[in-house]
Amino acid sequence: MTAEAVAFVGVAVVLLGSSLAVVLTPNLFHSILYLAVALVATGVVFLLLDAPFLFGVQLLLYAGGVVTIVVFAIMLTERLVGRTIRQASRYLINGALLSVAVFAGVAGFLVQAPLAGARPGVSGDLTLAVGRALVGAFAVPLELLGVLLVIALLGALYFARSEP
Amino acid sequence: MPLGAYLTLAALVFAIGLFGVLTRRNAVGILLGIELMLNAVNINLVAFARFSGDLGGILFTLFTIAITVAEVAVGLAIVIVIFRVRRTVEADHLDLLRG
Amino acid sequence: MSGLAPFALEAGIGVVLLLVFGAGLLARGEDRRFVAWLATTGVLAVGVLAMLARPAGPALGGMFVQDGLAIFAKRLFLAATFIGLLAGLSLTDRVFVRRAGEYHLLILTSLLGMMVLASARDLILLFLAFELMSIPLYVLAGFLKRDAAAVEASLKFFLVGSVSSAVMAYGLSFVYGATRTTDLARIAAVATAGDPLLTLGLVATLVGFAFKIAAFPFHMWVPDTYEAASTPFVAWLSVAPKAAGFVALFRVYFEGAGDRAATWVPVAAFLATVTMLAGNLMALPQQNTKRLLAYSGIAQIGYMLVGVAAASASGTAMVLFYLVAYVFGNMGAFLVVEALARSEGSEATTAFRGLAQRSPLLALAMLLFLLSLGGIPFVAGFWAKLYVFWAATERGLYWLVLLGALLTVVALFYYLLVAKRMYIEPPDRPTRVPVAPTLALSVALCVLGVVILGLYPKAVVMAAMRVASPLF
Amino acid sequence: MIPFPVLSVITWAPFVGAVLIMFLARHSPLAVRLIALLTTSISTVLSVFIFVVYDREAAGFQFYEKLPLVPPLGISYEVAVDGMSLLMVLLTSVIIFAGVFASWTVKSRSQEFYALLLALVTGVYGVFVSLDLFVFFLFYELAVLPMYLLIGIWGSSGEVRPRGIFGWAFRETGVGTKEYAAMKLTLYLLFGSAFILVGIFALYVTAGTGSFSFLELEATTFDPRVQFWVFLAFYVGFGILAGIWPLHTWSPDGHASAPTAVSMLHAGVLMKLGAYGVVRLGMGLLPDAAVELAWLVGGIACINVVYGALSAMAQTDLKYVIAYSSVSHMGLVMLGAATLTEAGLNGSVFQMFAHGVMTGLFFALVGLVYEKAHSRAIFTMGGFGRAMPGIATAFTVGGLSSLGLPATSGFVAEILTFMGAWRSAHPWWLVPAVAGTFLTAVYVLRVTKQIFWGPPSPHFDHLEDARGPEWLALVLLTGVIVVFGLVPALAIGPVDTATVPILTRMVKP
Amino acid sequence: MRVGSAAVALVVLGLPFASFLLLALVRPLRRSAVAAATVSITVMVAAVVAAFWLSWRARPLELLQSPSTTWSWIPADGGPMATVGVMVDGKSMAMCMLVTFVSLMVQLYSWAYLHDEPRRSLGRYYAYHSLFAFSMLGLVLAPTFLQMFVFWELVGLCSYLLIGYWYDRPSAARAAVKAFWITKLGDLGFVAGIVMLWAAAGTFDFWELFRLAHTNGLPPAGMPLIMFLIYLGAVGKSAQFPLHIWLPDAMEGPTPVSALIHAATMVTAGVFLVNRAFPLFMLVPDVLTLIAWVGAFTALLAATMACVENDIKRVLAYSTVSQLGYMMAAAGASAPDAGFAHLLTHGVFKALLFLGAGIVIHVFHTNDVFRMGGLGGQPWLWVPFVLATLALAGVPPLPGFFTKEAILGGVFEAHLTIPFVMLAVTAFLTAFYMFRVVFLAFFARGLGDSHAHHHVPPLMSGVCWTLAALSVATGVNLARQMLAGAHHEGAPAWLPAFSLGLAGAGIVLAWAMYRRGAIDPARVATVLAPLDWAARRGYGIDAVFAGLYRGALLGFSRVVGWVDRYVVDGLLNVFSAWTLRAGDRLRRLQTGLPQDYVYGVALGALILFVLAQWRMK
Repeated sequence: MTAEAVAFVGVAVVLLGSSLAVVLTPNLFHSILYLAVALVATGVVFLLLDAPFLFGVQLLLYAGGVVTIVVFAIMLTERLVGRTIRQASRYLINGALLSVAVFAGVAGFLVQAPLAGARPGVSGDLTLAVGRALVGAFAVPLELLGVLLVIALLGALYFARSEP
Repeated sequence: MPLGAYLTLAALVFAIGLFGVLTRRNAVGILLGIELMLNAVNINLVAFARFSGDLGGILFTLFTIAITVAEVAVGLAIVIVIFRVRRTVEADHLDLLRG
Repeated sequence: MSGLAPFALEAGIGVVLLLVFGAGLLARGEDRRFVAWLATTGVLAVGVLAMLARPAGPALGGMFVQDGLAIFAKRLFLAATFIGLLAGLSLTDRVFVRRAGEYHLLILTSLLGMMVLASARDLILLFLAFELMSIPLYVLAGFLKRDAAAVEASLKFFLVGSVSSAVMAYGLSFVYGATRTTDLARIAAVATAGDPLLTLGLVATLVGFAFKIAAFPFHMWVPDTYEAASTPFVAWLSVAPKAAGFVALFRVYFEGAGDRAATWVPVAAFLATVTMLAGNLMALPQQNTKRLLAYSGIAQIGYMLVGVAAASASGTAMVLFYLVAYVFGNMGAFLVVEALARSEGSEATTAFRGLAQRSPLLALAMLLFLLSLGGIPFVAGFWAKLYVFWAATERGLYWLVLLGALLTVVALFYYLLVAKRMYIEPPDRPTRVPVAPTLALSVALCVLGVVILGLYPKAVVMAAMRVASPLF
Repeated sequence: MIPFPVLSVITWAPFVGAVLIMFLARHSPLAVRLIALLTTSISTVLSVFIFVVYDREAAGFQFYEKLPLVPPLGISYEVAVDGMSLLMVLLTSVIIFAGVFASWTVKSRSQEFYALLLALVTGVYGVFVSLDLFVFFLFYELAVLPMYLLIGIWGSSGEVRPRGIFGWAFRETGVGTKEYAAMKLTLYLLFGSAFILVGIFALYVTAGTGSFSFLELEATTFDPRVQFWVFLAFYVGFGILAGIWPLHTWSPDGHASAPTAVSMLHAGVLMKLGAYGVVRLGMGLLPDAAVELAWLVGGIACINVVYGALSAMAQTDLKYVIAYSSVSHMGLVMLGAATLTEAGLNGSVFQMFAHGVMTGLFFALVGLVYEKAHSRAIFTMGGFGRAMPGIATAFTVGGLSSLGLPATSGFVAEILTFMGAWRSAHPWWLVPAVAGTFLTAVYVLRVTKQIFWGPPSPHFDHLEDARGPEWLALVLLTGVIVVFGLVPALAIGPVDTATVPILTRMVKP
Repeated sequence: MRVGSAAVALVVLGLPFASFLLLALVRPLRRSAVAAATVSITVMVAAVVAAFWLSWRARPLELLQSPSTTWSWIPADGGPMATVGVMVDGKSMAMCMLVTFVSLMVQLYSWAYLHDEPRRSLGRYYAYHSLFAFSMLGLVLAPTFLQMFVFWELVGLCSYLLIGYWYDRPSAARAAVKAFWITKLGDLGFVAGIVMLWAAAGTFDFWELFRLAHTNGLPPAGMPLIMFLIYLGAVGKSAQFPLHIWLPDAMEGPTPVSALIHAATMVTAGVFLVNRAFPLFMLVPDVLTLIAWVGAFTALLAATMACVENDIKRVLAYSTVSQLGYMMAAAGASAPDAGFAHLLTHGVFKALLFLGAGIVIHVFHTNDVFRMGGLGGQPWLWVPFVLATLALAGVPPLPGFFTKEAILGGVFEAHLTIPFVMLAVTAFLTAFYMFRVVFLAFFARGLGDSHAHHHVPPLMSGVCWTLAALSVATGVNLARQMLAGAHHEGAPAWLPAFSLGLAGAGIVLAWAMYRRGAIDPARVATVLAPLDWAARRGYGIDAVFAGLYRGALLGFSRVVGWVDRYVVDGLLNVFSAWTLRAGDRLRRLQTGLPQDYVYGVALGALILFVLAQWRMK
């Protein structure tokens, strides 16, 4: 077993474990913390895939941004309701069955797929290439992404603020 | 590790996310499930990008992450507004509209 | 400037967006309806521009393409949006008066998303445009944020939408993985039929489209959202994003796929079958007109999927024609419901009682829309259904056509029930139904569309044929 | 030929009338009627004109007009008549002309009534004259749809008690009301049109000529398997309209609920449209399948004849009796066609005409009786002959035609059908056919006797005979029945020129 | 064989039709009784003249020349499918004379008889009469089976209309319908038969068919069935057992109508049919035998019923049935000419009987023979009736004797012993029941005396005397022929005496019972109680038909009607209800719970995965 494999297994275990915890733990706040773990673990997976830049983005945007928003949301709602929100699960078995079935559906394709291709070497500076692409061919999409973020913000604001 | 391992890992995370969406009663919890699902997409994309040596996947991941954030923002806003109107975030209680 | 030519329409919408944004910022006071007028005029202007637009080559390294299909679709979006906004001008609820800026910004952004989607030939741009189109809709659905039902509908819409887009993104990742490119043109070239990863990817992607076009069983957000959200928005929601969904579907599955497109026949046929069945059957017991139209709309999607199942140039063209017919028929029906709900305070089908004797023209308009939706000759919907069936017959999908045609009968049952309320039952009170001028104008536009297409479908059919044939 | 587009004028004149009525005659009921009368007169006069000038020697399709609509798809507005459609056009004219008079007294919303009625008639004419299958289908739908409103608004409800093991379904569907009848009729017929549509498309696609033209499709020989299925589709689709058993149940309810002129048109002409479709498209385009499936068509027709007559006998509502008699007679029409003989097919087409006029007369009379007596319950009526001798006479003439009494057109049709039946591949068809005429005699005379003869019923007074315009309808229809009964060659001459080519294609030498 | 001019025949045929059209279409004419009667009678006079002219100018027929002239009626590709025209041979000319003459007589008589009728409806009466004359003439002149059937049905129609002339009476309305139904029942066979014959021979034309029969051109296998079916038509129309039940009821019509239609002309159409088609019947000896048996049986059966009947018109009706049986038996015994001769003579004297009966009914206002009598002092009333009775009973030199004797001879010759015996008994019974009527209606004492001097319009008695004179003249003529040696060859010499003896015995018995009182009718009835009981009830045949109609036909129709409404239509409603319910069920999938919607998406995705997997393979 190579070091990479060991690392992969380790990260995978953490990722899957924390993911399961996210969906199973009764305390919503704990869920978020586990989500943060899962997101970080994903970042580590990115590292294993030689994408350190994405690791950073993941850490900043996701683990940082998303988790913070969610925490805010929870705090807000908890403050409004005045007690800790516990969360329960519904129809665990049905959900589990369906999820497993979907996984099996995906796996059914995966096992048939020729995935034997070897991992090519890393060529050049990924970050630089990404940067070039974003101001090059992907400049327009990037603009649109900006519009999207603005409009999402606008929408969120519209909802979140209480009208007089 | 081979590509298959990453894909399987992503598929598992995806399934777990789906499970969360299906089973959590709290709207925020459901959102977390969606996050996991999108996370799996990112693992997939990066793995494919790495194994094919193509930049597209990385860019795709970047966009996905950003879009996810936007989605989460809107989603949480909806949760909050729902909470304000209905005084609950339990999804099971939201059945005014049916049939 | 020639480099910008392909983006002219998007740029136009961008300008309108900025204008609306600016106007919203500068506006003082409670009444901001002039913003709405601004947005409507802007869309009209861009619409006129769209009429002048000519196909241009691909831009952004092939990522964006302004071909015939894109222009056709964009004209459609703009027309639908214009009618929707025009009808929305008559909204007098406080929230629409005060928040006209937000409302129109959201609609315009979504429109921008659609337009980009129609031109997107890159997975990344496609997904981005898809989300750009969808996310504002979630907000718009709950725009009446004091209304418990509206926000609930918004949540459902959001939930189903984001799960679907997650699945779609997951699928796109596999498409990318299987072909090692995000460029649809290259994907079409590289793709080999029967590649498991590609199949998985395309199927999962289909989930996203199926959600957007509201095919069974991805339709479940539709009735709730339609019922709760404001009607002019719903009228628009029921047509424009669906049209966008179909156009994107054509791009991903058909463009350049040639014969391999036929691989999708059984899947599309399956979706068409269940969607037609479920939509028509579930519409039967509805008492709320908007819900009724929602389910009927789902059924309509089923019919369009019959055309998709044909997986041919003519099938695609017929779906495009169907979309045009559907825009006028469905929007018109919703707008009549809006007019009536405004005066009767009810969206139930009983509000239509005796309408023919109260306001004969409004009743006639509604009848025309219903007949169009039902697929009756001499109104647009007839040709739409017929052409779609025709295309499917050419594929040999006789059973699907027969099923579709038989289900039309079921559909007529509930359409005729509304007609019955209007024409056969006596009115509860004799007064005319007042209709705001802008609303009346938009209804009239829809009537025109339905009738003209019904009497002279040739022009649009030919145009659709022209833009669809290069896909194969 | 004649440069004047006579068929188009016949077809569209009523439609123009409908439009004029909608827009010009808002507040004048008399103007509504006059416009209706004028436009239908135009059609009627021209129908008689083409009937007279049709070149019986040359035969084939005449008065041909063609106007390409969508050339790339092979759709064109292509109309012409041959001997068979000629007669059907004449029938339509007779019925609508009489129908306009028969509904002269419609009180509420007469503007819409006449507009819808005229639109419907355009559809009927269109079906009979279209040579392009696509346009044929368009007209077909146009002929079916106005029915819903016509029955729904101006119809009358009956009472049907939910009984039997399916009683629950009766409660759920609201059997008996006019809304139910209207919905049932419309949906059932459109259900049939679904099959027709698929059949037409299948022909179009498999022929590969890229044209919907009947003439071009006729020249194509289709694969037997295609023929088989398409014929079945046509048979079911058109058969529903023709009231074949067991798909006939829309007809009694629909006809009983419909207002007079609509019943007249529907039973008189629209049901013929179904039979016409089977003969024209089914047999004309799919000769091999028609031969192969003749046993089915004829067998079911036999059931129709006997079953319809027995059902008619069991009814206590006058309109239902007439409606079921249509089911029975349409059985004879289909039986004649299924014999695949010259006599049978001529008889079938002639029966379409004969039954159309006869049942039109019947429904006009029932409408009049209802208007005067406000009752349709046969067994409460009696002795009306004293107060309304004209109606009684016309009813008797209709009844006699219905039971196939010689000197009425019904006889000629029946005897030809019998002749065809015995010469067909299934001679036993003669038995139910003949039995049907006896059963018809039983129920028709029973009803006639009950209502018009015998001592006057105590439930009714102030009865009066038909008046003014109503007379016109009765005299016209009665006259047609007798004249064509005495001189059948008037109709059979041209019909024969149309049926023989169909037969020669089916029964190859 | 002789043939008449087709043109003149058409005139004979066309005159009454023109009169009918005039009366039917010209309303003032119809509403004015005098004008209507004048038109009808005038036209009839012309028709009589034309008919006699037709016969007078007839010329001998060349060998193998067709006596018919035809025109196309129903066209077809290879020549007409059916033709119409006239066939003017000896039979049809004789019938023309009979029909027109009796029609004229009856129309004249009716004018007086129906004098009390509402004037408005008399026009209708005469219109029907004209129509009847036209139809009957068309029937006898028909050169084809199909045309014969056409007129056959038309005379049925006239019969229906005239029986129901007094439609206010429930019994009349019912009798009219019954007559139509029962004859129609026979006509089913007729029409089926001619259709089958057409299919076999390719023509309806008598002359063609005879030629084919002559040259063995007809398939022998189907002929018995075909001819039997055609015979069924005659059974219905000529009131043969078991379809005879309509004729007594038909007496609900006005008496002149009974005289014309239900005695002299229409009911003999069946006999005429068998005669007309005799060359075809000759091909099927079995059917002929059947005809003879049925005829003889009918004759006997009807005679027994006549013996116990009190209604004078019904007695005459049974007697008609009985005599029709005679005629049929003759045809069945291959002696059609005898039957035809009887038809002609019977036509005259039976019409006379009815018209005479009409006079007594007119006098007594009742049909019941037991409430009549006392007319012995008024011979101008009873002489024609008694003459006709004697003719019917078979007393020479009246015509009935000769024609009846010829029939008996023919049957005897054909070695149909049992039918012969039945017919002989019938001859005896005929004399008996007819004289029973004579003695009761005219010569009984007491009851009717008060009406004895009732005025009888001279027109009525004049018509009766005319007919009586004609009858006697015919008889004398026949007697002359017989004496001149035209006696039927081969018949036994004792037959005339035997026949006369039977008649005499019947008369004597009637005299003894009803005039002299030597035998008490009640005692006879007790002795023959079962027979009496059954005969009074028409042997239950009516009841059987009524039972079949009510129980089988109406009952079954109710079942079918129920099945149609509640099963066939019920199933449709079930499908509709199921569709609605399916919609409702499906609608419940839409639970309103957000996550259930996600289930939808996930399941949908899963189904698509599976579908795609399956397609990939």
